Amino acid sequence: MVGMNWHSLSEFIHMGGYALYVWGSFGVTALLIAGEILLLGARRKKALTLVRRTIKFGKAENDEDAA
Amino acid sequence: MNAISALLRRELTLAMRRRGDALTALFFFVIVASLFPLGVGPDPKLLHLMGGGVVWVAALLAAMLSLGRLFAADHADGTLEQLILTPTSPVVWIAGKILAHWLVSGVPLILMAPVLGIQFGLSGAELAVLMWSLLLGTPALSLIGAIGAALTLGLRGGGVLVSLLVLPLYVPVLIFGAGAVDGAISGLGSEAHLSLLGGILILAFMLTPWAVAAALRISIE
Amino acid sequence: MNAISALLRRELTLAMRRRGDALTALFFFVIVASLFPLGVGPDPKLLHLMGGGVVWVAALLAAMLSLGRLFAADHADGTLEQLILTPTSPVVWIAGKILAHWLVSGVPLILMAPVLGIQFGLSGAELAVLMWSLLLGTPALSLIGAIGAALTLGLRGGGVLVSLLVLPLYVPVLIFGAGAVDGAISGLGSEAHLSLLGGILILAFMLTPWAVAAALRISIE
Amino acid sequence: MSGFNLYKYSSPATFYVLAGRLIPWFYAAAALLGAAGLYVSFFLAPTDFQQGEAYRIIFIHVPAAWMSMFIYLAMAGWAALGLAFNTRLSFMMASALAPTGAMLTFVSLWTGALWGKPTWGAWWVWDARLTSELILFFLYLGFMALQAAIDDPRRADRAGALIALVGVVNVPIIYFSVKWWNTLHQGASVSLNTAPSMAAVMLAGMLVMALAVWMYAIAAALSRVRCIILERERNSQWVAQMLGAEPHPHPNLPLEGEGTNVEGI
Amino acid sequence: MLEGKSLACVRGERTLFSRLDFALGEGELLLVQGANGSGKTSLLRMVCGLLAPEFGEISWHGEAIASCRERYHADMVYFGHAPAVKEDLSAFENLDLACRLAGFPAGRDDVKGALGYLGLGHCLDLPARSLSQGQRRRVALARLLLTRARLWILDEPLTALDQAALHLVQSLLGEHLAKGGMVMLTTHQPVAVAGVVPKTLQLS
Amino acid sequence: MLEGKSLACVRGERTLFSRLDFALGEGELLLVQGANGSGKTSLLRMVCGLLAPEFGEISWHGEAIASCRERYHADMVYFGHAPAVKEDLSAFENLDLACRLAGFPAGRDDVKGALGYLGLGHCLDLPARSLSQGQRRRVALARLLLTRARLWILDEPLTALDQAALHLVQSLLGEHLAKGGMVMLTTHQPVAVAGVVPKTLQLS
Ligand code: HEM
Ligand SMILES: Nc1ncnc2c1ncn2[C@@H]1O[C@H](COP(=O)(O)OP(=O)(O)OP(=O)(O)O)[C@@H](O)[C@H]1O
Ligand SMILES: Nc1ncnc2c1ncn2[C@@H]1O[C@H](COP(=O)(O)OP(=O)(O)OP(=O)(O)O)[C@@H](O)[C@H]1O
Ligand SMILES: [Mg+2]
Ligand SMILES: [Mg+2]
Repeated sequence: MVGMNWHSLSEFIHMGGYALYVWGSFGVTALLIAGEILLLGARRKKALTLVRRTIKFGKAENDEDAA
Repeated sequence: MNAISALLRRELTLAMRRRGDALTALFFFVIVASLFPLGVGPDPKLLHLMGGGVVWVAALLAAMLSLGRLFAADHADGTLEQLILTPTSPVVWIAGKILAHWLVSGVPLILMAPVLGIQFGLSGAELAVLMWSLLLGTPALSLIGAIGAALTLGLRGGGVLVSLLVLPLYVPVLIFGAGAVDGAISGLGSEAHLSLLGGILILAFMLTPWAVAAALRISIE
Repeated sequence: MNAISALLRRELTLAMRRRGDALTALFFFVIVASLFPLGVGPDPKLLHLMGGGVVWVAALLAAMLSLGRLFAADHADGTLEQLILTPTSPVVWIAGKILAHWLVSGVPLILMAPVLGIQFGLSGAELAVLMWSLLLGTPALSLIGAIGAALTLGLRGGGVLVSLLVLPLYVPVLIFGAGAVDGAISGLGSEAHLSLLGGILILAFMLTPWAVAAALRISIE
Repeated sequence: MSGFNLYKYSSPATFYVLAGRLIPWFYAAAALLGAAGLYVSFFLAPTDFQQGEAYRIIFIHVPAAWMSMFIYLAMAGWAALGLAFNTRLSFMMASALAPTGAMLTFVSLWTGALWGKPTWGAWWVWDARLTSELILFFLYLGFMALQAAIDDPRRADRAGALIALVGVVNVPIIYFSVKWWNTLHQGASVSLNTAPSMAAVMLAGMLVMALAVWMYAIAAALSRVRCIILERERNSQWVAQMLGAEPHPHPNLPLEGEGTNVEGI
Repeated sequence: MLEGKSLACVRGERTLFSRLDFALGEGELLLVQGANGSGKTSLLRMVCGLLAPEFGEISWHGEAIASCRERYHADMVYFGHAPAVKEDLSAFENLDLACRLAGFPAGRDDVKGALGYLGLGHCLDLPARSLSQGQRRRVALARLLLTRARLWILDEPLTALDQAALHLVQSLLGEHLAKGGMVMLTTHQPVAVAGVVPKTLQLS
Repeated sequence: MLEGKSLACVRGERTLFSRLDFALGEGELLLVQGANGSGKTSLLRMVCGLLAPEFGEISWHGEAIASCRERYHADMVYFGHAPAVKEDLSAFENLDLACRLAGFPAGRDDVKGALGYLGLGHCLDLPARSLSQGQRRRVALARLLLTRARLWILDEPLTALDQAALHLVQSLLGEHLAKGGMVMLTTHQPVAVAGVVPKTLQLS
C-alpha cells in the first residue's frame, strides 16, 4: 500500500478505527450496485426468453394451439 | 350548479346513511390521540410538549384513512363511470366531492380537537391555534389526498399505495400545522406557520381538481 | 392437516400476489412512527423518552388496520361461504387464517421495529426488549382482532365498528408492551411485563378460534 | 440523458439499438471515473484532523445524495414529456430511472447513517436534510409501487407520470418546510470543519465520484429501458426481425415500429 | 348518428379487435355479439368515451366524441356490468339521485312511476342491499324510463331479470326506437324488439 | 336424498315463502323458479346451511343437515351469485386452490384440463381481474368438473355465459345426473338437459 496516507494494508483496512463505518458505506454501495447490475442482467435474460417464446408461439391466443 | 347541489345532497345523504363509516375518521382521530398517553406514560410536562404534534399526527392519519371512501365505493358500484359520463365538467363535480368529503370527515375533527387538546393540557389560546391550524390544514389534506385516492382506484394493495403516495405530500402540512401549535406553546408565535398553511391550501385548491380529473381518467380505463 | 397446508399456501400466495396489501401494515407502522418526530419536533431527548410508546402505538394501529384484510375480501367474493362449506372444522381453518395473517402482517413489524427504534435513539438492549415485546404481543393482537373482524363482516361502517370492538381488548396488550420497553429505558426491568404479555397470548390462543367460528356463523347469514 | 433529438429517437425500435450501442461506453466511463474517484478519496485526500478517516464517507455520500435528487428531476422531466407528447419512450425512461434513483437515495441514507454514528453519536437525527432525503425515498417508492400495482402498461405509464409530476411540485415545498421546521427548534446540527487546503482535493474527489455515479446511472437506466422495451414490444414485428426469426403470423393491427429494419441487438 | 371507424382495442398484450367499423342511425338497434371475452364490454366503454381506442375514431353526428364530450354525454345513457346502485340508499333515492346527477331531474311521481312500472312499487323504500340480484338491476334499468337521452348503450341489461322484466325491457326498447332513439346492446340472451330488425356486429 | 319439510323464510318483515316442501333423489334435477325477489337465492342458501330456516327442516339421507354437517358438506358443492374467484390469482391458481381447500385435490393436468374444457386454455395464467365477466364465471364453474360431490346447488350458473358455454354447462349437468348425481338449480334462462325431465319448484 503506497500513497501518502497509508503505510500498510492493515492500516488501510483499519481506517483509523472507523473501518466499520467507512467500509460499511463503500461496501454496501458496491454491493447494491453489483446487485442492480445482476438484476438488470437477469431481467434482460427473462425478457429475451419471453420474446423468444412469443415469437415461437405467437400471441397468447395461439398458445392454445401450441399446447 | 344544479348538479353540484345534487351531488352534495347525495354525498351527505350517503354519509348519514353510513354514519359509522363517516365516524371512522373521527373515531380514529380520538383513539390515536388517546392511546399516546397510554403508550408514553402519564408525565404531564412531556404530554403538554407533545400535545400539538400528537393531535396533528392523529388528524393526518385520520384524513389518510378516510381517503379510501372518497372514490372507491363509487368506483366499485359503477357510479363513478356514470359521473364521468354526465355532461358537467369533471373539475366541478370533483371539487364537489372533495368538499363533501371534507365536510364529513374533516369538520368533525376540527370540532373534536379541543377535547383532545385538553387531554394534553393545552391552554385556551393554544387550543384556538390548534383549531385554526386544523381549519386551514384539513381541507388541504382532503384535496391532496384526493389525487392519491384517484390514482389508486381499483388497484391491488390500494390501502398502502394511497398512504405511500400521499404521505410525502402531506408532510409540509403536518410540519406547518404542528409548528403553529408548537409556536403557540413555546411563545414564538404562530402567524407565519398559519399563513404558510393558508398558502398551501390555496395552491392545493387551484391545482388538485385538475390533477384528480386526469387521474380518474387514467384509472377508469 | 392437508386442508390447513392448502389454506396457508393459498393465503401466502395471495399475500405475495397482493404484496402491496401485505405491506400495508408494515408501511403504516413505519409512517406512524416516522411522522411523530415531524409533529413533535426533533429534540432527541424527548424522542428517546417517547420511543417505546410511539413504536407500540404504531404497531397497534398497524395491526388494527390490517384486520380488514382478514376475512373481508373472502366474504365479498364468496370464498368465505365456500370455506364454511368445506368439511374441515371451522376452528382449524380459522386458526390457519389467523396464523397466516400474523405471518404476513405481524412478523414484518417485529423485524422492522429495530430500525424505527434507532430513529428514536433506543439502545441495543432496549431494542431487544422492544422486539421481544412485539414477538409476544403481535400474535395476541391478530388473535383478538380476528373476533372483531368476524363480527363486523359486511356491516356498514365496518371500519369504525371493528376499532370500537377491538380497541378495549387491545389496551392491555399496549400497556404491557409499551411498559416493557419503558421499563428497559428507565432501568426498572421488563420481565414482569413480558410474562404478562405471554399470559395474554396463551389465553387469546385458546379462546379466539372458537369465538371467531361463532362470529362467522352469525355474520354469514 | 437529455440532449437526444427526441423526435428522431422517440421510436422504441430506434432507441433500443442506440441505447445498446451507448451502454458499454457509459459503463466504461463509470468504471474509469469510479476508479479515479476512489483513488482520490482514499489516497490523495488527507486525513481530516477532526473526524479522522470517517469523513471519507463523504466521497460516496454526497455524490449519491446529489444524484438521488437529480434523477428525480430527470424522471419527472421524462414523465412530463410523456404526458405532453404521448411518447411511449418517455414513459419508459421515467420508469427505468426510478429504481436507480431509489437505490442511490438509499445509499445516501445508509452512508449518512453510518457517518452520523461516529460524528454525532446517533444513527439518525431529525435534521432537515435527512428528513427531506427520507421523504424523497418515499416518493421514489410510491412511484415504483404505483407502477407495479397496475397491470395495464398504458395506465401504469400515465399514473406514474402524474404522481412523479405532483411529487416534483412538492419537492421544494418539502425541502423548505422541513428546513424551517428544523431550524425553528434548534440550530444547525452539522458543520464539517475542513482545512481550506483540503477543500480542493475533497471537492475534486466528490465531483469525480459524482460523475462516475452519473455515468453509472445512465448506463443502468439505459439497460433497464431496453428490458422494458423488449417486454412491452415483444409482439411487434421489429423485435421479431431483430432476433432473426419469422414472426408468427396473426392478423392484428400494425404496431409502431413495424417495418423498421434493425440490424444487431 | 353514431359512427366508429377502423377501431382497434388492445387489452394487456392481446388485440381484441381491429379495423372495426360500425354506424348507428336514428331508430336503429345495434346488437354487439361475441363469445365471452371477445371484447364487447370493451367496445361499449370505448363508445362511451371511458376507454381510449388504440386506433381509430368514434364520432357523434360527424364530430369526434372527444371534441364534443359535453353535448355527447348529455345525449347518451350507459348501463354497464356494474349497476351503479348504492346499497345504502333506497330504490327511490337511488333513482332520484341518479337522475339529478345526470341532469334530467324528474319529479317524485315520475320516479315512483318508473319504479312501479318495473315492478318495484312495494320496495320503494327498502335499502338496495336487501333487494335481490334481479331487483337491483331493475332499479338501475328504471333510469331508462326517465332519461331523455337519444343514445342508449346497454351492456347485458337482461342478466338476472325474470321473464316479466325481460318483456318490459324489450317493450321499452321498442318505444325508444320508435321515437327515433338509438340503442347499442350486448347480450347473450335472445332479444326481440317488435317492428325492428337489429343490425348486428359480430366480434370474434 | 335431500329433503326439505315445511320450510319458511322471513327476510326483514316479509315472509318470502312458507310451508315449502321438496325432495331431490338421485339422478334428479330440481329447478327452482320464481320472479326476481321471490326467494330463490334465500332457499338455496338455506339448503346449503348458510341461512337458518325460520321454520321447518332440511335433511340429507334422513338426517338433519345441522347434525351431519361435515359429511353433508363433503358431498355438496355450492355455486352462488358471488363466484369466489380471487381477482389476484390466475385462473389456474384459483381453481387449483379452490379444489385443495374443498378437499378434492386434483393434479395440475386435471385442473388445466378442466379449464381447457371450459375454453380458458389460453388464459390459464392471466390474473382473474383481467378476465371478462363471462370468463370469471367459467373459472368458477370449472370446479364442477373436478369435484366428486354428489349434490350440486347452483344459483343462476348460466348468467353472463355465451351460447358455447351454455351448452357445455348443460351437458355437464347431464353427465352428472346420469351418474346418479343431484342438482338443484335456479335460472331465469331456459335449461334443457338431455334425457332428464326436471322437477320444478315454483316460488311466488
Ligand atoms: C442518514 C443521514 C444523512 C442523510 C439522509 C443525508 C443527506 C444528505 C443530502 C440529501 C445531502 C445533499 C444536500 C445538499 O447538497 O444540499 C447531503 C450532503 C452532505 N452531507 Fe449528508 N446526510 C446524512 C448524514 C450526514 C452526516 C452524518 C454528515 C457528516 C457528519 C453529512 C455530511 C454531509 C455533507 C458534508 C454534505 C455536503 C454538503 C454540501 O454539499 O452542501 N451527512 N447529505
Ligand atoms: N390486462 C389484460 N391482459 C390480458 N388480457 C386482458 C387484460 N385485460 C383484459 N383482457 C382481456 O380482454 C377481454 C375483456 O373483454 P370484455 O370484458 O370486453 O369481454 P366481453 O366480450 O364483454 O365478455 P363477456 O361476454 O364475458 O362479458 C378478455 O378476454 C380479457 O382476457
Ligand atoms: N331486510 C330485508 N327487509 C325486507 N326485505 C328483505 C330484506 N332482506 C331481503 N329481503 C327481500 O328478500 C328477497 C330476497 O330474495 P332472494 O335474493 O332470495 O331473491 P331471488 O329469488 O334470488 O331473486 P333474483 O331472481 O332477483 O336473484 C327480496 O325480495 C328482498 O326484498
Ligand atoms: Mg362483458
Ligand atoms: Mg337470486
